[in-house]
Amino acid sequence: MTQDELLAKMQKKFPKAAKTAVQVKDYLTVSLPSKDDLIPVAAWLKKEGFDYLDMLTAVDYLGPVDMKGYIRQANFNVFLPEGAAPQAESAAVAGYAYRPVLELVWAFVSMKDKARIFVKLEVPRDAARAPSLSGLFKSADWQEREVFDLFGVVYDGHPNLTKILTPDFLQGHPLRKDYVHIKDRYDE
Amino acid sequence: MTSEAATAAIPALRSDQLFVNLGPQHPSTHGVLRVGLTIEGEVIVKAVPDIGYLHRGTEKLAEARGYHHCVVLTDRWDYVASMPNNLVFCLAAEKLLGVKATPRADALRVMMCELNRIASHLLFVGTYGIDIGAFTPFLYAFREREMILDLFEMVCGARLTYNYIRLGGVMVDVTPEWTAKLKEFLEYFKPKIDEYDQLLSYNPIFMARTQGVGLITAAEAVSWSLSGPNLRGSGVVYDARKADPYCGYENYDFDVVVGKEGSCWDRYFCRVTEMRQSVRIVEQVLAKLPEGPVMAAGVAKIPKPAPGEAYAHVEAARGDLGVHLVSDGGVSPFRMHVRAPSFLNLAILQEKLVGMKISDVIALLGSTDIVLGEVDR
Amino acid sequence: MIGYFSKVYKVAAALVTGHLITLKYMLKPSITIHYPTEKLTPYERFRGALTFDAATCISCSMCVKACPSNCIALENAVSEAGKKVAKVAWYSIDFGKCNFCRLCEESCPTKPKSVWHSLDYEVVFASRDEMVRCWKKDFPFIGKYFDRRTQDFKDPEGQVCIHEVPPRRS
Amino acid sequence: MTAPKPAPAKAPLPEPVLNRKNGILMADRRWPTDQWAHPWSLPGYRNGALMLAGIILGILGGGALIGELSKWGDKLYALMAAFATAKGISTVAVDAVWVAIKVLIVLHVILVNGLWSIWWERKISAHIQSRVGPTYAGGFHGWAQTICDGIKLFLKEDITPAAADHWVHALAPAIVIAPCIAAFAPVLFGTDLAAARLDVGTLYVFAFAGISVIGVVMAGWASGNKYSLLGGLRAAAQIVSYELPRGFSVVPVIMFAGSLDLSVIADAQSGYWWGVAPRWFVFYPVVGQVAFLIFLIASIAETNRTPFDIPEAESELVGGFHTEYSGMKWSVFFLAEYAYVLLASFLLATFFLGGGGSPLPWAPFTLVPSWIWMLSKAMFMMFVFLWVRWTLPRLRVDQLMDFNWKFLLPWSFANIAVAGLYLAFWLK
Repeated sequence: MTQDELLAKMQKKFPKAAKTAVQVKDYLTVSLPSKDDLIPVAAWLKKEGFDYLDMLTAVDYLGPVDMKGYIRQANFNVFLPEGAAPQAESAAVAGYAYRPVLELVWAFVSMKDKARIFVKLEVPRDAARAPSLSGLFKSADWQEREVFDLFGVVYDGHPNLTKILTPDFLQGHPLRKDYVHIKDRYDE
Repeated sequence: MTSEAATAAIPALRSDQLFVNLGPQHPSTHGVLRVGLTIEGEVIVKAVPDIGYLHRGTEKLAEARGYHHCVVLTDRWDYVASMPNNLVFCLAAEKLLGVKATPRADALRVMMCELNRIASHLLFVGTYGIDIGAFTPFLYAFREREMILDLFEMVCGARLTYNYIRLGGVMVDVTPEWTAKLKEFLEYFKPKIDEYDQLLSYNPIFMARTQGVGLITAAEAVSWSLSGPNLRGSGVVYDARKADPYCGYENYDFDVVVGKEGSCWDRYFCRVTEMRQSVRIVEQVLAKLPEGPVMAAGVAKIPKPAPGEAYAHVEAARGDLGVHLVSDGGVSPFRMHVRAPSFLNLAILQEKLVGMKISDVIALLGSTDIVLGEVDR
Repeated sequence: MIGYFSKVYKVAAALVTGHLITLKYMLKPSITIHYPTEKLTPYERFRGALTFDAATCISCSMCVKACPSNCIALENAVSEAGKKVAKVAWYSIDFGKCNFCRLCEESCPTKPKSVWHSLDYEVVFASRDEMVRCWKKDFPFIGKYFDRRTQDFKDPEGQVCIHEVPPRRS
Repeated sequence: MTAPKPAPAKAPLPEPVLNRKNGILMADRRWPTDQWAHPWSLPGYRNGALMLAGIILGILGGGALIGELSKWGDKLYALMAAFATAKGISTVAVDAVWVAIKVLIVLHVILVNGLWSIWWERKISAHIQSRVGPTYAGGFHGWAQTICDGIKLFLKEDITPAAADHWVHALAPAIVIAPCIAAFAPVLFGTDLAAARLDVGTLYVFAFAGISVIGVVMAGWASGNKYSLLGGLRAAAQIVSYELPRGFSVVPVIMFAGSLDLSVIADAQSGYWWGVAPRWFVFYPVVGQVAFLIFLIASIAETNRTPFDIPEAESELVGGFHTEYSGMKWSVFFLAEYAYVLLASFLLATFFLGGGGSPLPWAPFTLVPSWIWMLSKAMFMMFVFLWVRWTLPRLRVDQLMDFNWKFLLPWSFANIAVAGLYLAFWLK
C-alpha cells in the first residue's frame, strides 16, 4: 500500500498524527503531538502488520556539537608542542531551525507488504520522558537503554533502565550536543 | 573441635548457585563480550550479557567529521564484512546529496558486498566449527577467505578496512586481470562449499549438537527484531535485498534462503547456502558488468548536503544494517544513528540462555554470529 | 527396524565422507608462507605505511584537510627574502593515528605523488615518540623521529620498510 | 630572463627489493590453486615427504634392533645364569636383573613413544589442515620439537594454586601414569615378545587401565577451580561408562581364541583362508568388524580424545581437569594420554589385526620380522586415532552417555551372542 493510503488510514484513526514537514527521504514520516499517543499508535500499527520495530533512536536539535565533548590527545609532535589545531570547527548553519528539543524516532516495518513508517515525538531536553514500548516489542528493551545511556531519555515502564554502552564512571550523556567531557582516569 | 561443634559448623547441605563469568576474555565469545552466567550444575539459571567494552562512540565522532571522513569511520563497525558498512553510509549520504551512483559503480558495489558476505560467512563457518569442537574446517575456511582478501587487496589496497565504496561511486575501477582472478576463485570455491557440507553441515555429531538447540520461533524473532540469517533461520522470509532493493539488486535473480525451525543448525545452514547464492549473484554481475565511469560527477570535495533526513538499509552479512542520517546543511552530519543488526541479535540471549546447558550456550552464542565492533559501535 | 539400520548406515557414511576429505587435504602440500624467510610481496595497490618526498611536495596542505584523523601537519617554507616558497619547512605524519585510508594520497595534486602508501606492512614502533615521523631540510628519505628523552632527531629503529623505496605512483 | 636552471640530476630512486625464493616471486605464487597445480616444485615439499618416510623407517629400524636383541633373550638369560653360578650369586638375583632389563625396555618404549607420537600428531594434524606443523626445531622438519618441549616443560615453574589441596594435587599425575605403565606388562610387541607372559593378560590390562580415572578425578577436585571440577566429574562419568563396551567388545575375540593370554590370541590368528586372506579376527564376517569398531570407539573415548574430549573441552571448560597444572605435572598428564593411545593401538593390533603375523603368505612378506609388522599395525591404528581427532566435532555430555549406554553396549552384547552362534555352528 502506498504512503498516502497508509497516511489516510492512520489519520482516520488518529486525527492528531500529522505528516511532518521534513520527511525521511522516500519513507512516510508521521509526528505525534504528545507522548500519551505513542502506545495506542504503536499497538494499532502492530495490528496493521507493522510488527517489526526496526529502529529506535533520538536526535538532539539543540545546535552545533560542542567541541569540548571530544578527547583530543595527539601524539607529541616536536613542531607543534601545543598539539595540532582541531580539524573541523562545527559552525552553526544560518537559517536552520535549531531548537532545544530531543526528537525520538521509531521505525516500524511491515514485512508483508514491505512498507516502513517513521514515527517521531518531540520531547523537552531537560525532563525527557517517554512511554516504553518494551511491552509491545521485546527489542525496544536494549535500544531504549542505549538511548537512555547516550541521551538521558527516561522511558517509563522499562524493566531495567540502566547504562548499557558507556562505562560506569562516565558522567553525562555523550550524544547530547552540549556534552562536555569530564577528565577521568583514562585521560592522560 | 568436638564432633557436635563440627557438625553444627557444616551448613545445611544446599546446592547453591555458581556464578561463572563467560568472558570478556573467553575463547568463544567472538570479541569482548561478558555474559554473567548463574549456573546450577550444568544448567543456566540466569544470564546477563554485559557489553560496552568496545564502545568507541562512532556516532559522536561522525558529528565532528566531514562526509568523506565518515566513510572511513564505517569500516570499523562490522570489521569482518565492512563493505556493506561503507555502502549503507554512502547510500544514505547520496539520498541527502541527491546524487546517483553510475551503473558500473552500482554493479561493482553489489559484487564487493557479495564477496564480503562470502568472506564473513567463511569466518563464521570456521569459528562455529571450533565452538562445536572441530578444528579443521577453520583452517579450510580461512584458506578460502585469504583468497577473497587477496582480491580485495588487489582492487582497493586494504584487506579489512577497505574504504572502497565512496560517496557517488567506488574508489577505483577493477582491472581485467582482477576479473580473471575472480573467475578463477569462483571456479575453485564452488566445490568447496559442498565439502564444508560433507565435513561439517551433514556431520551427524555436528547435527546432534546443533539441531533442536537454541530454538527461536518466528514470533520471538520478529518481536526481538532479529535480522539476517537469524531471522530467516526461524522461517521468516525477509531479505532487504528483495524487500527494499538497492544498487540494482532487482535485476539479479537469487533466492532468499529460509530455515525451518530456527535451531542453531538452521541458522548455520542458512549462512552456508547464502554463500552459494552470493556466488550466483557475483557470476551474474560479472556476466553483465556495464561500462562507464565508476565515480559520479558532481560530488564536492567537502559536500554540504541540503538540510533533511535520510534512512538507508542494506542486507549486511549479519543482518539488516541501517543508517539514519540527519543533516543541518553543515559540513558534518548533524546526527548519524547506526541500526546495528548484531546489537539486536545479541539481546535475545538473555532470555534464550535460561535453562540451557553450558555447551549449548556456546552453540547458541556462536550461531547468532555477532561481531562486537558492531554491537558496541 | 529397517529405518534404524538405514539411519546407522547414513551416520556411518557421513562420518566416512568427512574423513576422506581430511585425508585428501592431508596429501596435498601445505600453503603456509614461512614468514621470516619467505615474505609476501603485496599487490601494487596495497596501502602500507605512508612515505613522503619533500622534493616534490608543494606544501598545498590538501592532504592535511583530507586526513580524517588529523595525522598530517606541515609548515610552508619561507625563502631568505621572507617570500613564501612552494616548498615545505617541515612535514610530520602521526602513524599512531593514521588509519591507512588513502584519502591523503588521492587528494595530493602533485605528479608523481609526494605522499603515497608504500608496500611496507611491517609497521613497527619501539616507542610512542617514534610514531610521529618528521621530515626536514636534509633528512633522509625515510625521515626521522624526535626522541623527547634525548631531545634530538633519530633514525626510526623499528622495522624499516620491507622495500627500501616503494614504487612511485603517478 | 636567465635560462631556467636545469633541475639538479637527482639520484634515481633505487628499485624496490622484491622477494624471490628459489626464483619464484612470492607475489604470484600465493593461491592454493597455484600451489596444488604443481606440488613438487614447492621448496620444502619433496624432501619433506622423503624425510617423513625416512623417519618412519628409522623408528621401525629402532624397533627391529630391540626385537633382534630380544631374540637371543634365552641365550642371554642362560649366559647370566652361568656367570652367576660361577660367581656363586643366587639365581634370584639373576631373575631380578632380568626383570629389571625387561622393565627398562618397556619403560623406554613408552617414553620414546611419548616423543614420537606427540611430534607425529602435530605433523599429521598440520598437514590435514594444510599447514606445516613444527619445522624449525632441530633443523629438519622439527624432529627435535618434542625434545625441546620436554626440556621447556621440565624448566617451567610448577604452580600449585592456593585453593588447591597440595597432597592430592601432587599425587594425581602419579596415579594417572602408574597404572598405564603397569598395564604394558603383558602387551605383545611381536610374536611371543612380551615383557611378561601372563595367561590372564587381557583381564590384567583392562584392570590397570581402569585405575587412572581416580587420578583424573583427584586432579579435577584438587585444583580448586570450578572449571576443572566440572572437567573432572565429566571425565569420571565418561571413562567409567566406556570401560564396559571396551571390555565386552573383546569377549568374542577371547571366545574365538579360547584364552585370555595375548600371545595365544595372536597365534590363534595365524594361518590364511583360501591361502590368501589372513585369519585375523577383524575379517570374521560380521562379528569381527563390529567388535573392532566398538573397541576402537571405546578406546578413543577412554583416552579422552575428540569426539569424546568433554573433560578438556577448550571452548567450554577452558582447560578441564588439567587447567591448574603446569610444568612437569602437566606433561605427565600429556604423556599418560599418549601412552594410553599407544596401549590401545597395540591392543587393537593384537586382538584384531593378528599381532606379528604378516598379512600375505608369500615369501618377501613372511621374511619381515614380526616386530615390524606389529609396530606398523600399531602405528596405522594410531594414525586412525589422530585422523578421527582432527575431523570430528565434539559430542555433548548427555549425547555421549546416550551413545554409550543405548548404542555401544547393547550392540556389544548382541555381538557376543552372534559370536556364540559362530562357535556353535562354524568354528566347532
